[in-house]
Amino acid sequence: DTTLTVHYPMPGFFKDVMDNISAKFMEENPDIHIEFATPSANYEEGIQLIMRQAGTAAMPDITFIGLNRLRMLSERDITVDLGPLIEAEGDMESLGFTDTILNLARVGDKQVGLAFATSNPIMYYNADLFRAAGLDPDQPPATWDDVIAAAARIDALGDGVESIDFRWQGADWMFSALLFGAGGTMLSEDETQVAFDGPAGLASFDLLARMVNEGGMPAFTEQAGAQAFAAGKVGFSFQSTGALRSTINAVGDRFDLRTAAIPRLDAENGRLPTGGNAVVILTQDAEKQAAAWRFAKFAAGPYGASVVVPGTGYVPNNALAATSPDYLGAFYPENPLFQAGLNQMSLMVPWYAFPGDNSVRVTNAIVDASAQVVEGTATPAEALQEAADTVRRLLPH
Amino acid sequence: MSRRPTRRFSVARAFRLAILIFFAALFLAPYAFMLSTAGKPQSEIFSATLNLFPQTVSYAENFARALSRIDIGRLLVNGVIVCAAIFVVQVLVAIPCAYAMAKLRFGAARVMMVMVLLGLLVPIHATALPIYVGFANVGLLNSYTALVAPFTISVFGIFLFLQFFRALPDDLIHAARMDGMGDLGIIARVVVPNAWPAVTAFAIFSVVAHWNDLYWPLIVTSDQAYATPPLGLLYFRAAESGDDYGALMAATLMITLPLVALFLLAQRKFVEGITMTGLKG
Amino acid sequence: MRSPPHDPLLRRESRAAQLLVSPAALLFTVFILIPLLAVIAFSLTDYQLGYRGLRFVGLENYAELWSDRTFRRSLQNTALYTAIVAPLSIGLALVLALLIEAEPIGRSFFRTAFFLPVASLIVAMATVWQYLFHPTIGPINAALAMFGIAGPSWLAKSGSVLWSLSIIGVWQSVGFNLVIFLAGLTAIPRDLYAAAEVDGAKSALDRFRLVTWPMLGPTTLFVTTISVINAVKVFETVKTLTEGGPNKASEVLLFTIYQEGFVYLRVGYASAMTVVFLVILVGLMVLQYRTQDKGVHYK
Amino acid sequence: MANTGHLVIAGLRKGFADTQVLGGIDLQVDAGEFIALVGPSGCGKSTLLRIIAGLESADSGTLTLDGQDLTGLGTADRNIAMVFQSYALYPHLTAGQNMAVPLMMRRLSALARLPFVGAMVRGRAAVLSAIRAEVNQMAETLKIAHLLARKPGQMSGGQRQRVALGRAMVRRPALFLMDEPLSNLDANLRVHARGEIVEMHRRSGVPTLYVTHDQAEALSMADRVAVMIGGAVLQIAPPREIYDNPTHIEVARFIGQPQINLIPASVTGGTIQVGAHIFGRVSAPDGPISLGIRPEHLRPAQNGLPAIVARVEFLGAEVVLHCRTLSGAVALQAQMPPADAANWAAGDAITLAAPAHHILAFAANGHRVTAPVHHHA
Amino acid sequence: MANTGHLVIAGLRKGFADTQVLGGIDLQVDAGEFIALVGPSGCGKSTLLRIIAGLESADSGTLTLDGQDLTGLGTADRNIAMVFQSYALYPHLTAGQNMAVPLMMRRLSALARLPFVGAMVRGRAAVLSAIRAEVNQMAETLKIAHLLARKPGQMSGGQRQRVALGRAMVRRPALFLMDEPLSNLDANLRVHARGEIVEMHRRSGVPTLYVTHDQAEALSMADRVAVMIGGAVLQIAPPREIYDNPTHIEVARFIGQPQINLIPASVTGGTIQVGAHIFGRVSAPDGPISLGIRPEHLRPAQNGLPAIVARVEFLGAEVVLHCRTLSGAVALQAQMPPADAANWAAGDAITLAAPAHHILAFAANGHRVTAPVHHHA
Ligand SMILES: Nc1ncnc2c1ncn2[C@@H]1O[C@H](COP(=O)(O)OP(=O)(O)OP(=O)(O)O)[C@@H](O)[C@H]1O
Ligand SMILES: Nc1ncnc2c1ncn2[C@@H]1O[C@H](COP(=O)(O)OP(=O)(O)OP(=O)(O)O)[C@@H](O)[C@H]1O
Ligand SMILES: [Mg+2]
Ligand SMILES: [Mg+2]
Repeated sequence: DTTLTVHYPMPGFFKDVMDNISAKFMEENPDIHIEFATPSANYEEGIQLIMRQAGTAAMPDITFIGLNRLRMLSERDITVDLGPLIEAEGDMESLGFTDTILNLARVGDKQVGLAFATSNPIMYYNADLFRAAGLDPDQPPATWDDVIAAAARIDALGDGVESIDFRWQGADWMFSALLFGAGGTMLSEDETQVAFDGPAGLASFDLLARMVNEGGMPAFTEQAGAQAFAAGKVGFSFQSTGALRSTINAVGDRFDLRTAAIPRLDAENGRLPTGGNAVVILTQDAEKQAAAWRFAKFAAGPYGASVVVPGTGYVPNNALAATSPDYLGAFYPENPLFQAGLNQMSLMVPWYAFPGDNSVRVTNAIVDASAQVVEGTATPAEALQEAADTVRRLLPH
Repeated sequence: MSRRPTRRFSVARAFRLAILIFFAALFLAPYAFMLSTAGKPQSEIFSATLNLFPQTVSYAENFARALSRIDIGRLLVNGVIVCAAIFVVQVLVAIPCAYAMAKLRFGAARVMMVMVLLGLLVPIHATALPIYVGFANVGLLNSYTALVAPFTISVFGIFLFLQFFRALPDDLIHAARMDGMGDLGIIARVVVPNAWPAVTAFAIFSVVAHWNDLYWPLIVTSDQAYATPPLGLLYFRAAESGDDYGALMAATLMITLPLVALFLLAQRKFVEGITMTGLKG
Repeated sequence: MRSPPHDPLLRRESRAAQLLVSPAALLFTVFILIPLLAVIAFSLTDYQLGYRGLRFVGLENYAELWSDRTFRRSLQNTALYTAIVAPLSIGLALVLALLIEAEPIGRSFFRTAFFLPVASLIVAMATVWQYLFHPTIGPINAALAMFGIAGPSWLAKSGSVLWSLSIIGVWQSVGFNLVIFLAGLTAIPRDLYAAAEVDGAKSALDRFRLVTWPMLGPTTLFVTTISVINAVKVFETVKTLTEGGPNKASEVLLFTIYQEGFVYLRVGYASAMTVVFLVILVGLMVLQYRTQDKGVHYK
Repeated sequence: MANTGHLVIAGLRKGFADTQVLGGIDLQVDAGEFIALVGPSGCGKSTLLRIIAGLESADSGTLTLDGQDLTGLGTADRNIAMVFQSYALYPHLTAGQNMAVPLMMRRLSALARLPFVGAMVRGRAAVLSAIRAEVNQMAETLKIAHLLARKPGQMSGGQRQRVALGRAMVRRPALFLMDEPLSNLDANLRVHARGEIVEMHRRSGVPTLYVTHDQAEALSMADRVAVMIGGAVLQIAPPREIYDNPTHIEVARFIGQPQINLIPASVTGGTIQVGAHIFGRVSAPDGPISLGIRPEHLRPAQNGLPAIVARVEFLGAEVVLHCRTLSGAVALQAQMPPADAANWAAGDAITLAAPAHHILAFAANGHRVTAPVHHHA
Repeated sequence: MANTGHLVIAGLRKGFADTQVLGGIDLQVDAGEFIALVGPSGCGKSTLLRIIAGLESADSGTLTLDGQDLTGLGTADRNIAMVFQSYALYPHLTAGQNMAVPLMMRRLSALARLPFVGAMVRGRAAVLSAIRAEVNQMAETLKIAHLLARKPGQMSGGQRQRVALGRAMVRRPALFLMDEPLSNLDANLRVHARGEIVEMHRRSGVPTLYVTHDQAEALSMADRVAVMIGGAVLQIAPPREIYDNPTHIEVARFIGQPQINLIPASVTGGTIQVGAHIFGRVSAPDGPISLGIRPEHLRPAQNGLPAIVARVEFLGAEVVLHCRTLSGAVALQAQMPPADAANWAAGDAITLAAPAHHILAFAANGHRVTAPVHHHA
C-alpha cells in the first residue's frame, strides 16, 4: 500500500472538493491511501510552504500550485517533470487532456503539472440593487462605461450601499483581467522589457481610477468586500468564477445574485487570464511517483472536473468533463450562474508568471500600485510608472 | 487612593465606577459580538443593522457546524499537550537556573545575567529561520518536538524566578543546609513549595503566549495532526473563506474559553505572584 | 566576589551552581545563541530558501536595506505604531489601575475584563475585529452612523489602517500593563498616603503626584520596557488582518522580515533585517536603562 | 505661642467589621502637654491616632481641637502633624524636600505646584525661598543640616527619624501625633532619641500625643501617661502615679519591667492568706484578691513568703532572683543590687517580703483595693 | 551524653572585598558551656557563626569540634544546629514538619525521601514513626505540642521562636549556634524566652554559642560572655567579671545600660584631675586617662564632682539623673531608686561621687589601668 500526502491551497474553495475526489479515488484505488497536509490559505502561502519544505521529510508528495507560480517551482527544480509520464501514458487526449489544457501547466518545455482547476474573471451583480437603482437586471452592462454609469446610480442609493467591489487586492490577477482585456501584456515577447506600462496598462489603471471617482468604488479589504457583497450592500463584484459557489452559499436567499461576462476594454483583441492551479508531483520516490501520477490524472481528469466545477465555480479544464453527460453535460443548463465563466473559456490565456526569483515581489508591486490608484494617492500614470520602475529592477538581468 | 476604599456612596465613586464600566464595556465589546455572532444564523450576521441579540437563536447549529468542520477536540488536545510540555520543561529548566543565579556564588553568574538580559530581547521571530533550517535538517518538522523544543528555554521565566528567589530570605536556604539538604533538596523542598505565586504567574504568561502563538506552529507544522488552536482557527477561517461567521465565532469561543477559565481560576494567585516577583520593577 | 581557588566551600558551591545552570545554558546556546549567530552569518550571504547553494556577499544585504523603500516604510510604520500604542496602553492602564485600586467592588471583575484580551487568541479576535471594523456592515461604523458620523474604511485605507491596528494593539496590551500596575500599587506603603494627607495633600491629584507616581517609578519603567518591546514586535494582527497593505501602509518590521524570509524566501536579506531589528531593540533597552539611572528611584 | 492646642476626645468609639476596637475613649491633651499613650499591641492606639488625624473616621464620639469640632474636617485641614512608625518619608525626595512638602502644600496654590506651569506663577520664588529658609532652620535645630541633600535610602534609622520629626515640626502644628516613632531604632539610639524628643517638645510647646508600647519610654518622657487596654483608657496620670498607684491590675501588669509580681491570695475576715501562709491584713470583703509587689520592693526577709530560688539572673546593675513559692504555683521576681544578691543561688530556700506601703491589692474585678495592706513581715 | 561538643576556634580571619571583618578570632566553647557573643551591630558576629556553621568559609585559621577539623566539611556534615534571627522556618510546612525535616534528612536515604518511590523503601515507615515520636516529645518539652499542625504564618513570634528552637534541638547536635534568636520578640516575651533557653540548655547540656547585641541578654544567660568589637574578641569572662572588671574601655562602654559614665581625666604625678577638680590618686604614668563609673555607683555626695542636673528620668524602679559637669563637657548619669532621687530636679547643682572600688581607670589606648583608684570623696 502506498500513502500519499496531498497539500492544497484555499480550503475555502477546495476542501469539500478534495474530500470528495480523494474518497472516490481511494474507492477506485484501494491500494493507495490519501492523507491531507494542513491546507494553505492561498496560493502564495502554498508555494512558500513547498519551497520551505523542499527536500525535507515534511514535504508533501503532491501539491496544487497556482498557475502563475509553477514557473518558480520549475526554476528551482523542485517538481517532477511529468513529460515522461505523459509519454508513457500515450493517448492523453482520450482522457480529456487536450494540448491546450496541458499547455496551461507547462513551463518552457517542461510539463510541471496538470491543470486542476481553472477560472476566469467574471462579473457578479446584485439584481435587487439594480432594480432599486432603476436598472434592468436582465440587461447587465456589457462595457466598462456602462458598468461605471450603473455603479454611479447604485452608489447614489445611499444607506451604506456601495457600488463596486473590484478584487484588485492580493494578486495581480484582476489587473491582468483589465490589462489582457485591453489587449496588453505584462512583459515583452522576449521577457526582457516591461510592457504593462504601455497604453493598455494606462487604460486599465485609468479605468480603475474611474471606478473610484465616477463609479464610487470604496476601498475594501479583500474580506470586507466579499462580506459586504454577500450582505447585499454592493452592486457589482468583479472576481474569479472560482468564488461562485462560496458566494452563492454566503448570499443564501438574501438577494437575487446574477453573473455575467466581464467587459473588456478591447472587445476585439482583449483576452482574459486563467486563474487556478495545477496538480504537481513532488515525491522523488519511484513507487510513490507512480501512485501520485494516478492521483494527478484522476484529480485533473473528468471526474475531478465534474466535482470541481459545481463545487466551486471553476470552469472545466477537461474537455471530456464539459460535454459528457456522464459528468457536467446536464449541470450548466440547470445552473445559469455558472455559465458566465464557461462562455468566456475561449478568451482564456495563461496567467502570466514573471521570471526570476522576485516574481512574488513583482506581483506585490503591481498590487501596491493598484492600491495607490484606488486610494487616489497617485494618478494612474504615476502609479503605473512607479510599478514599472520597480518591476524593471526586480526582473532578472 | 489614600484611604481604605469606603463602601459609602459618593459622587466621586459614581464617577469612578462609570468610567470603569464604560471602559470595561468597551473592552468586552468584541466578546459580546463574538457571543452574539456565534448565536446568529448566516442571514443575520451580514445584515447592515446593529443587533446584539440574535433574532433566531442558532447556537446549536453554529456549534454543530464548527465541530463538524474542524476537529476541535484534537486542536484542544494539541494545545494542551504543547502548552503543558513547554511549561513543564520551562519550569524544570528555569527554576534551578534562577536558584543558582539568585542564591549561589559562581564564576559564570555575570555571563548568565548578560545572557538572560540578551535573551529577553530576542523574539522567536528573529531566530525562527535558523531553527527551522536546523529542524528541517534533522527531520523534526511536523512533530510535537518541533512545536515545543525552541520554547523550552524561557529567559523570561528565569528572569521572573530570579526576581522572586532574590526575595527569599538567605536564612531559609541556610537553615535548609543546616538541616542536611543539598541544593537539589533545597530546590525541591524549600524553593519550589514557596514559589507557587511565581509559578502561577509564569504559568499564565507561558500558557497564554504559547496557546496563542501562531507564528511558529505555522512554520513548522503542515500535518493537521499537530495543529494547535490558532492554526486550526486560521485554517477554519480560510476554509470558510471568511464567510461562515457564525460557526467561526462558535469555534473561536470554544478555543478561547479554556484560557479565560484558566485565568479566572488563577487570577488572584497571578496578581499576587506578580506582586511578589518584583516584576513590577 | 572573587573566590580564592583554594576555598573548598566556594568550589563546591560553584560546581553545584554550574550543574544547576547547565540545562538552561545548553538550551540557551542551542535555541538562542547559535540561531542568533546563524542569523548574523546568513545576513552576510545570499541564502535563499528552495535553492541549495549560498554565496558570501559581505555587507551587500545591509547596503540593499539602506535603499529598500519597503524596509524604510516598515521602520516608519513600526515607529509610529509604537509611538501610538505604547503611551496609550500605559496611560490607560495606569488610569484604570488607579480607579480599580480605589474601588472596593468589582475588582476581580474589572481585572478580568481588562485582562481578557491579553489571554485571548489574537487570530480569533482579529476575526472579530475585522467584523467590528467592517466599513459598511461593521458595528463600529454602524454605531458611528447613529451619531451621524460616516465611519472610515478602517483597515482598507492607508490613512487609517495603522490607527485601526493601534486600537487593537492598545486593546490587547492594556490588561497586561494594568495587572502589573495593580501589583505595583499594592506595594506602595499605605503610610505614605497618610503622610501625604497629613502634609496637606488634599486632592487625589496631589497625592498622585507626591506618592503614587514617584513610587510607581520602577513599575512604570518595567511596563514601558515591555510595552515598547511588544509594540515593536507587532505581527499577528498585521498578518491576519492586512498583510501589510494597503500599499505597505501597515508594513511593520516583523511582517517585512517574515515576508522577505518566508514569502520572498530571501533568507539572507531577511536575516540582515533581523539583525537590524535586534540592534534597534538593544538600542531601545540601553536608552531605557540610561533614563532609569536618571529618573527612577529605588528604595 | 500661637498654637495653644487643646485636644478633647469624648466618647470615641470605633469598630471594624466585627470587632469593637475603641470602646468609648475619653482623653484630654492640654496646652503644652506631652501625653504618652501606652498599651499592648493591637489595643487600638494607632487607630485612635488615625482618627484624630482624620485618616479614619470614628463611629461616634466627639473630637475638638482648640474648641473647634474636628468632625467632617479633612486631614489636610486639621492643623495636626504626625510622625509615623515607618517614618513614611517620600523615598524619592531628599530630606530637605521631604521637610518642605507640608509647607509647599499649604503655601503654594495648586497652580503654583504644577511642574512647568507653576514656575510662571507670581510670587512663587519668594514663597519657595522662605520655605527653604525655614527648612534650613529646622534642620539646624535638629542637627540634620548636613543631611538635607540625602534621600531616605541613604540615611540611617536615627537620621530618618529626625527628618520625619523635622517634617512634622516645620509647619508648627497645633498638635503633634507620634506613633511609635522610636520603635525602629536600636536600644542605645532609642534612649538617646527619647531625650531629643522631650527636649524638642519643651522648646516648641506643641501638645503631643505620643503612642508607644514601651512603658519605659512612656514613663521617662511623658507629663502624663494614658494606659489603654482593650479599647479603653484605664488610667491616665503622671508617670510616678501610674507606677506607684495603678488603679487597675492591668495597668500594674503593663507598667514596670520586670513585671510586677502578682500573688493570688484570699481575704477571710480581713486576713490575707497566700496559700497556707498568713500574709497580712486588709479591710476588704472576703474573697479572692491579688497582691501586687514590684520586684524591686521584694526583698529577702526573716519573716516573709517562703519560696525557692529558681534562677539568679545577673543584669549588671541589678540581679533578679527568679523564685517560686513552695507549692510551685506562683513565680516571684525580686530585683536587687548585685551586692545584696550575692548570697543566693538557684535551689536555695528564701523568704521574701516587701514594705507594707509598697503592696498593692487588687480585687477580683481588677480594680485597686484602696484600703492599705498591713504586712505581717 | 554522646554530644560532648568542644569547639576550638583559633586565629580565624575573614574579609569581604575591601573590609577585614574578622581579624583573628580565638575562642573556645567547652563542653556544656553557654557562651554569649556580644558586640555592636556589624562587628562580625553573624559572620563568625556562619563560618562555624560552614555557610561561609574563613580566609585563614582553624576550627575544630570535638577534635575534628571542620575545614572542608560541608554544612550538612557538621553536627551543628543553628537558630536564626528570622527563625527561617519553612513557611509551607507545619511546625511538626519543620521539626521533622532535619531528622528526615539524616535518617532517610535519598531514595526514601523521594515523593512516590520513597513510599516503597523498606523500613521507611518505622523511621518515620520514630521521627514523629521524637518530634512529639520535643514539642512536649517546649510546650508547643498544640501547635504542631500549624504553619508558621499562623503562629505568633514567640511560638515561631520555640518551633525554631525545637527544630534545632530535635536532632541533638554537638553544638548550638543561635543568632539573636530573641530580637524579633517584644520585651516581655524576650525576658520570658531567655529563661526558657537557659533552662533548655541546662537540660540538654549541648554547648551553645549565642549571639546577641543585647548586653542584658548576654549577662543574664551566659556562663561566659565574649565581647567582640571591631572583629576581635576583646574580653571573654563570666558576666560579673565582664561587668565589674572590664579589661578594655570598649567593653565597659558596651556592657551596661544605662551606659557607663566615662570621664576624661589626666594624671600628673599620680594625681587624677578632672578639669580643675582633684579627683583622687592612682599609680599610673602621667597622661590622659578615662575614669569609668557605672551610673548605679554614682551617688550624690558631699565631696564629689560638681555638676548640674539636666533632666530627671523616671523609669519606674529607678530614676536616672542626667547631669553635666559645670564646664558642660561631660555628661554624667546617676541611677538610683526613686526614693533617693526625690530631692533632685532639673537645674539643681549636685556633687557626685562613687566608692573607690567601683571606679575603673582606662589608659589612653583603652586598656584597663590595673592599679586601684583612690577617691578623694
Ligand atoms: N482597617 C482595619 N480593618 C479591620 N481591622 C483593623 C483595621 N485597622 C486596625 N484593625 C484592628 O484594630 C485593632 C487595633 O489596631 P491598631 O493598629 O490601632 O493597634 P495598635 O494599638 O496600634 O497596635 P500596635 O501596637 O501593634 O501598633 C487590631 O486588632 C487591628 O487588627
Ligand atoms: N557577603 C558579604 N559581603 C560583603 N560584606 C559583608 C558580607 N556579609 C557581611 N558583610 C559585612 O561584614 C560586616 C559584619 O557583618 P555581620 O553580619 O557579621 O555583623 P553582625 O555582627 O552580625 O551585625 P548585626 O548585629 O547587625 O547582625 C558588616 O560590615 C557587613 O557589612
Ligand atoms: Mg500601632
Ligand atoms: Mg548579625
